[in-house]
Amino acid sequence: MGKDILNIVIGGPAGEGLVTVGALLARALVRSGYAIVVTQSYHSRIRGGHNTFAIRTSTKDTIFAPQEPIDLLMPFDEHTIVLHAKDVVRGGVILADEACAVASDTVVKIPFKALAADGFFNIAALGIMASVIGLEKAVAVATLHDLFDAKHHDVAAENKAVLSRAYEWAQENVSAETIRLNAPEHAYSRLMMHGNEAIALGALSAGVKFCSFYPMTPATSIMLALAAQANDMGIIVEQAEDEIAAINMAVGASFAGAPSMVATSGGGFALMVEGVSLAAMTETPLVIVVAQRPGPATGLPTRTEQGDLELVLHAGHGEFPRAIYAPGTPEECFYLTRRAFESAQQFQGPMFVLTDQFLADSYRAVLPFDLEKLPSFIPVLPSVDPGADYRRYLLTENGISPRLVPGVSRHLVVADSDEHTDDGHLTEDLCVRKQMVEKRLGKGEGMKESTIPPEFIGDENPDLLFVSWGSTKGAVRETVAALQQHGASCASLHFSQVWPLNEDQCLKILTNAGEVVCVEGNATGQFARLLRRETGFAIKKRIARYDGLPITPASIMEQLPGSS
Amino acid sequence: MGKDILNIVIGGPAGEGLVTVGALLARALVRSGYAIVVTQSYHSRIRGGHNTFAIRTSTKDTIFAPQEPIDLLMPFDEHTIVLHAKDVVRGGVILADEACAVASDTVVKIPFKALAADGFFNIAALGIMASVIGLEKAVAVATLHDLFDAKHHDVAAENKAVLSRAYEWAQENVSAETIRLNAPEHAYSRLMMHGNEAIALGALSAGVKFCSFYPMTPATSIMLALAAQANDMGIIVEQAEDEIAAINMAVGASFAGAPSMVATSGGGFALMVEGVSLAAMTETPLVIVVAQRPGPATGLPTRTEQGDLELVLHAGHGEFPRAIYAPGTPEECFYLTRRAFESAQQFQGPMFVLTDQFLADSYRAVLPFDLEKLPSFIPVLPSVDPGADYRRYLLTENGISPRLVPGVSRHLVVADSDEHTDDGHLTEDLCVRKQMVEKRLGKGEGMKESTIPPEFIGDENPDLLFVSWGSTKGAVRETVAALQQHGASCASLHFSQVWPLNEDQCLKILTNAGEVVCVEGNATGQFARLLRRETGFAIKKRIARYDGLPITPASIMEQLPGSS
Amino acid sequence: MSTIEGYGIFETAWCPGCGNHSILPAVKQALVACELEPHQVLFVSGIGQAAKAPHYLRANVFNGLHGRSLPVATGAKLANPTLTVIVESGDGCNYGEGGNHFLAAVRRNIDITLVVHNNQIYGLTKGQASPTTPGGLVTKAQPSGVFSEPFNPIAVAVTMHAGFVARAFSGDPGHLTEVIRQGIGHKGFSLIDVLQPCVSFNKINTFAWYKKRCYLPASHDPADWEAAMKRAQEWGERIPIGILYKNDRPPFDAHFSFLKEGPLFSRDVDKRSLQKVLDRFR
Amino acid sequence: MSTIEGYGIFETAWCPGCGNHSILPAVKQALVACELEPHQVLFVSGIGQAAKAPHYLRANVFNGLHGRSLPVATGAKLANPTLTVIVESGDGCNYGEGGNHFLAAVRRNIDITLVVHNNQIYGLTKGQASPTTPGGLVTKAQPSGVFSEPFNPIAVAVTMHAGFVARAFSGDPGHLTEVIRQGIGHKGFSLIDVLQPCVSFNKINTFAWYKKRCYLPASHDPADWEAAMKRAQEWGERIPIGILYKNDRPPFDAHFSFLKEGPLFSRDVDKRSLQKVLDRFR
Ligand SMILES: Cc1ncc(C[n+]2csc(CCOP(=O)(O)OP(=O)(O)O)c2C)c(N)n1
Ligand SMILES: Cc1ncc(C[n+]2csc(CCOP(=O)(O)OP(=O)(O)O)c2C)c(N)n1
Ligand code: SF4
Ligand code: SF4
Ligand SMILES: [Mg+2]
Ligand SMILES: [Mg+2]
Repeated sequence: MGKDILNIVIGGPAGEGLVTVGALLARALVRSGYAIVVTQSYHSRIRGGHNTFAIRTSTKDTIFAPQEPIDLLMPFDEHTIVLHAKDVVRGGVILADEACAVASDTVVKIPFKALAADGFFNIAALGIMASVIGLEKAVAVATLHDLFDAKHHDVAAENKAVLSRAYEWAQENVSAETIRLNAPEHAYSRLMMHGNEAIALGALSAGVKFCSFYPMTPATSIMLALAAQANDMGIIVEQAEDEIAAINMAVGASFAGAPSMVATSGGGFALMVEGVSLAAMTETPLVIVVAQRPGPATGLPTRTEQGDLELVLHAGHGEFPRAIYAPGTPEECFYLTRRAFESAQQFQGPMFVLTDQFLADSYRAVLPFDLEKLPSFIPVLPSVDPGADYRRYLLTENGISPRLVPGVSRHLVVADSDEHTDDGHLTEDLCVRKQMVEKRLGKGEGMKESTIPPEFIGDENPDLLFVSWGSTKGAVRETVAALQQHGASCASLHFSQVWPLNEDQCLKILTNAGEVVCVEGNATGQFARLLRRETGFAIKKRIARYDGLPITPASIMEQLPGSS
Repeated sequence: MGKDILNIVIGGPAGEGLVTVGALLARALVRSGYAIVVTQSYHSRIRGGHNTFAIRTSTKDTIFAPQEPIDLLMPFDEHTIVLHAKDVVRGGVILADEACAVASDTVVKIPFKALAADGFFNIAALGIMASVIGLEKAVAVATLHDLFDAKHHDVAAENKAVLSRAYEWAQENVSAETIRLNAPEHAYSRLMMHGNEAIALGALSAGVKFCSFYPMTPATSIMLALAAQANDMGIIVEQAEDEIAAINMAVGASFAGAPSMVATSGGGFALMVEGVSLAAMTETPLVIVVAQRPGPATGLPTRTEQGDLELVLHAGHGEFPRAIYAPGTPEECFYLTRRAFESAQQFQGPMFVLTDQFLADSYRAVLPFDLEKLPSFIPVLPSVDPGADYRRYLLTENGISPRLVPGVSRHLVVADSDEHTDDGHLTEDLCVRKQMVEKRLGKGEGMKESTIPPEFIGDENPDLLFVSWGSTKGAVRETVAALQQHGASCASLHFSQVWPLNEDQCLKILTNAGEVVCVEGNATGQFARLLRRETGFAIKKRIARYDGLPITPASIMEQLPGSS
Repeated sequence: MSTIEGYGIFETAWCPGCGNHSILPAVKQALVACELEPHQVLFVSGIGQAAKAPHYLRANVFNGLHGRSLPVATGAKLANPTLTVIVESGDGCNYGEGGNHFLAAVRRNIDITLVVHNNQIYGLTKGQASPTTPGGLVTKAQPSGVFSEPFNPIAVAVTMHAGFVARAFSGDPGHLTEVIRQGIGHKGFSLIDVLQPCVSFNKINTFAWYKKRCYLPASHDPADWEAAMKRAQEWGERIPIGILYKNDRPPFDAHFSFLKEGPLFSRDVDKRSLQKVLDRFR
Repeated sequence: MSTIEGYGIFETAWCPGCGNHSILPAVKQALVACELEPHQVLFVSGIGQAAKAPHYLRANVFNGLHGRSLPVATGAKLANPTLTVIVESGDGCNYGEGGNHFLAAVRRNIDITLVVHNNQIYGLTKGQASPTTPGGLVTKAQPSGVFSEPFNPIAVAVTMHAGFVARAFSGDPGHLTEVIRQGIGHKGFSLIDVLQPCVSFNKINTFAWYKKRCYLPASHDPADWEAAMKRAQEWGERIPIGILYKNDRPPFDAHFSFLKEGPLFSRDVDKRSLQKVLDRFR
């Protein structure tokens, strides 16, 4: 009997092909029909250090979070064994090089030198792993083929030979039934993507036409994914001279009609704060992705945290409405990015997607999106001609004014960062000021009405209710399932939109629960206090993590009231 | 019988000496022993437009806020009469030029052309006003002398002649008993200064040595006041290339031992957000003054608002403690700026002074500060030698580590914006990370213990309790006094420090009151919701102003529950 | 048809006697000379006295943040290259707060005409030093005089091989109009630094001061980089005006072949291409 | 006494073969040559691979934000002019994110030595184009190649009459040491642009590429601005290194006479002067 769930950790220094191999193995798993949850942990350096690429995989679609215990450890150096051997479960396997000095019954020695020439060690590792967990060789070869053949003709053949040799060697020499995967439940045809790729794809499907950015981990890969498709999709992806330029460029492009997006992390976003306010005042649609990492300042640039919720909620001087979407899976990254474009177009202002390093880098198996069914949000001329006297900021019931694009008709489009009259020109008329404040804030009502309700999963009126938001979704979901299995009355209330909050959507659930625990990847409990501010409901127990690693079911259980 | 309180409004286009004359008259009043509350209202332009300089003055120290009804209107053009005549009270006077076409029994015609040559109109106006309200001529002449004699020798004599001529003319030709001031209650010797000057003086007394800024209304005058004294005081006041440079320079200077300050307004502060986070991470003392004006974006650059509380509270990515002081008078500007320097030094991080255009520009009569009694906050070497193994970020009980200045001893001082070990060097050790987060946030406890309690004035357990913060202090205080005179049970709870909030200092008072009303110069009720977040107390009734003008007792009364 | 009347006449908030008053009609006249109609033109500005200019004519306008007009203009131009994009703002806006964007715009050679109202002072905030303020000038913010060397925008632009570099003087509106016309006509980044007296705050660089010094070099070949570099260093008793340097580097938008098919907003998502993109994630 | 040992030896996080490995000892050696001890020196850096350098020696260090080292260094130098202040950071830090501060530092002539590790790429963020990346270079962020003209820091600094402008090559550490020594010795702003191969992300500007091209001009007078300007334009088959330009503009701190009395923190508030200031408000 094989396994239904395996946790595979590949560890070692940066620059030795660890991520390549991890991604190849993950892809082979997805193509074979398995579910995956990838967790990438790396240092802020290019070579050396200690990185891990962890693939939790399952025959069923019941895994949503990383886990700590390791079934299969693939060390690229001895240091990895030293660090992680203690986490290898009974029956687990460490696939170490035969030269390795560590002796333990979990260690299986592999003659890597014999199997692969210098520089191909990682491909040999792929072959061994694929073999021992029971993937078909053809699938592994095909992923390798797709990655290398187009770009690296020269090494493609050698790669395949090494893979094949290692796979066969393991078939003959390694018997590790304890880490062999059962056949997957469904023969899905799924895509493999991480959170950031899903954001990029969501944006493309929504009709994004202009993206500007300044590189910053962990947001950069969104823009790299877009840049790779830019020519094919006819979009512009421009690296700006700084983050201030990035957001102002995007505002300019959006003003001129191109659905626009920027992506950055906390420190870069800090520089965009004035631009956020500009987008709000000029009522220019804009999607801003903030991929969180631990601060303050440079902090831990390659790790994860949920520490910038309050910053994103209050960024920008002056008062204006906004919406903040906080995806919890790559699927949500896709759909909520689309939703952000939709809101930006509908409410004409800055809208946010708040993710973090864990989700950004976390590969998953994703059901293909049905593109035909998904509308885009490219502005079109209003069906009704605004007439000779076009007023960009016409006062309306819901605060939404007719938006035209400059240069398309004879109507002149005037936008101003100063307070302005309804034709966009600057004014010092304090009565107009008051009207315009109310107009802008009035749009917040509409946003609030369309807030995505939090997802409630579990027992009605539970003894224990978890509140969570964003990337902790999977960890909380698994925790609830586990606790329920042990007979607990338990549920989760997960927010994928964290602003505006609508108390009608949550207050009853909160007050009907026994104990309420807020799970957040930050130290001060930002969402918990926001919830209190908006609903009056004070959450007394918090589960917090702020050491740079993602919240996992185990880390929740550890801090759970009553756990030892 | 003369008057105890007068409201004098000088109005007209910019660039004709209106502010000069207003300030001269205000100074003459202060020197004569009167109290004043000045309100300046101006457009974002250099010449033209319509500006007012309003001086509310009193024989007693019982005025704290502006008022709308005008006793004496001094129009520099006819437009001013058109705009303000309706606000002139019965018995009030408009001192118009004889060429003025407006006929009304409040208009007193003045032969300005005969009294003053071109360009001296404003000085003639000063003479007339001083005369009709009953100031001594010598006092008026002396203020003029002090202003002009040093700098503008050429025009000084002519100025004095015009002043004298106008004063005498009015003595003979104008009898306006209704606007003649009674003698002041005390013969005080007071200083005259506006909020921004008081901030500058507070900083100087605290030992500020380095100030950097990028010009931005209404913060610029703080830096101009400092620059004017820079050589005498041996401090550096540097105009930076942008706000990002300003805050980073100040951080650098502070790191090297100079107590440092920056001052800006919302849009400029938006650009400093990353720098705030840097000061927090490197634990560098820094005082940041934010002088609010209405946003979003450029908004109304010369008007007032209390719209940036939430931005200032949450500025900076990542989590760290801070204190925010919100002065309500020039005296508080002085003392709270000092307090900000004290906190910055004690807790080693960014501390805020949150003011606004109204207070920034509001001249008042201020009792001289006793400098001898006021300590400064220049860093001194710790009395205990840290020993060979100096650790800048040593973990301590209260989170406060021994701070040394580089280059002063052989101890090396290392600071890093990345997460760091206790010696300041960057680390990716996630256990250290956790300790450092807790160390930094731990300092917040000490800050909270030293939070200045809100000021409670009025009846115990009142039927009606006003909650307010910052520059609305005076308006609320006068409102309470007025309502009490009419027999109402009424009080005010005013916050001069808005973060950290300490629920022990306010929750009881809030729950013991009948109706609670929060008075704020913004549209969304930022302080009210912060209070709810921190104490759970939800304030249902808000009095808000967001048209760019300051909150006044009349504007409060208008919105009061039950007022028509 | 493009007419001067089409660009309208509006009341301004500038001081009487300010150099800005002559730049405004020159800009309008240049647009008419280029046969551009108001709806074909987008003005982008920042914050300052100069930056108010676009409010005083009829056109599309984006009046953004202090110092950030070039990025906004860059985004708008890339989104719709059929727009004629003109940035009008002050010396503080473009060389101070926006210094980094100035360098980037030159490097990109984005097809924008940048008209800098260079009064060598921060006007709207009441007279602090700008990057071009002469050393030693005393202001309320610099009571001991300015210590930094003034920024020479012409020299830096020429050094960096900017597409089109010109200087003009608001006191010579005919020449100014012609320079702006050529700047708009130039395909690529055009810097037009316009010397503009500020009667309220700059008592050194007055109309008379400029008038006495500005001259149009008799023979100057703007294609000659070395000659331009020499001219760019002239500042003092004599100040050269005119088109000082010019080249034909391709404008930034030319690098995006798909832009030839029209503005970005005019095309919906190509779902077939997108499906192919998705398939790359299998 | 200043010794090379005094500056310590530390493990680095740089890639094997990276040019940074040779810059580090050159900096240390220059400090020893200047007879400076670790506590007399303050290193300020930003974020990037280059910016990690100060962690690998013993000295006072302020490792701040990406792009913002020059303002921090400026503040620190003014607060305590007795400190020798050295900024070490990358091309992205100084010419990209920090471009505006670069211009301002040159204009101020603040007495700081700026050592730019110019690998013509963003190293730490994995190989996007930097402002000095050659046109056309393909990266993951620029899959169609870089469209902007590269920034020429030497040319811009010379144009702006920076105090001290030099170029060096990490592959010639002896020369590099000497240039840094002179840069530290120079009173005023010193730019030292160090060509540094990035073995991981810049496959064009390799050690061999630089080695073949870098040369020390036989006779070059750094006092000759025009000659410097010519040298500054040389880039291609031959790349001049060495001190290319130098002048003796007064350093920024010299404008503040009270700084001669010692660092700012060393003096408490002069209450008599402050009382006089207060009296001005009567
Ligand atoms: C971020 C930011 N900082 C500062 C300001 C304040 N501000 C407005 S205009 C201006 C200077 C204007 O100078 P310049 O660009 O030369 O224009 P001028 O008024 O001289 O025409 C400044 C500093 C602002 N609006 N925004
Ligand atoms: C405000 C901000 N934006 C972006 C980043 C991400 N970032 C870190 S290093 C770097 C580029 C480094 O390039 P360079 O300065 O040339 O240094 P190198 O690594 O090449 O030595 C960037 C963009 C950041 N830390 N902060
Ligand atoms: S302040 Fe100067 S630049 Fe501004 S309008 Fe007046 S004269 Fe012109
Ligand atoms: S990435 Fe490049 S610059 Fe960074 S350490 Fe490696 S070789 Fe050096
Ligand atoms: Mg200017
Ligand atoms: Mg670099």
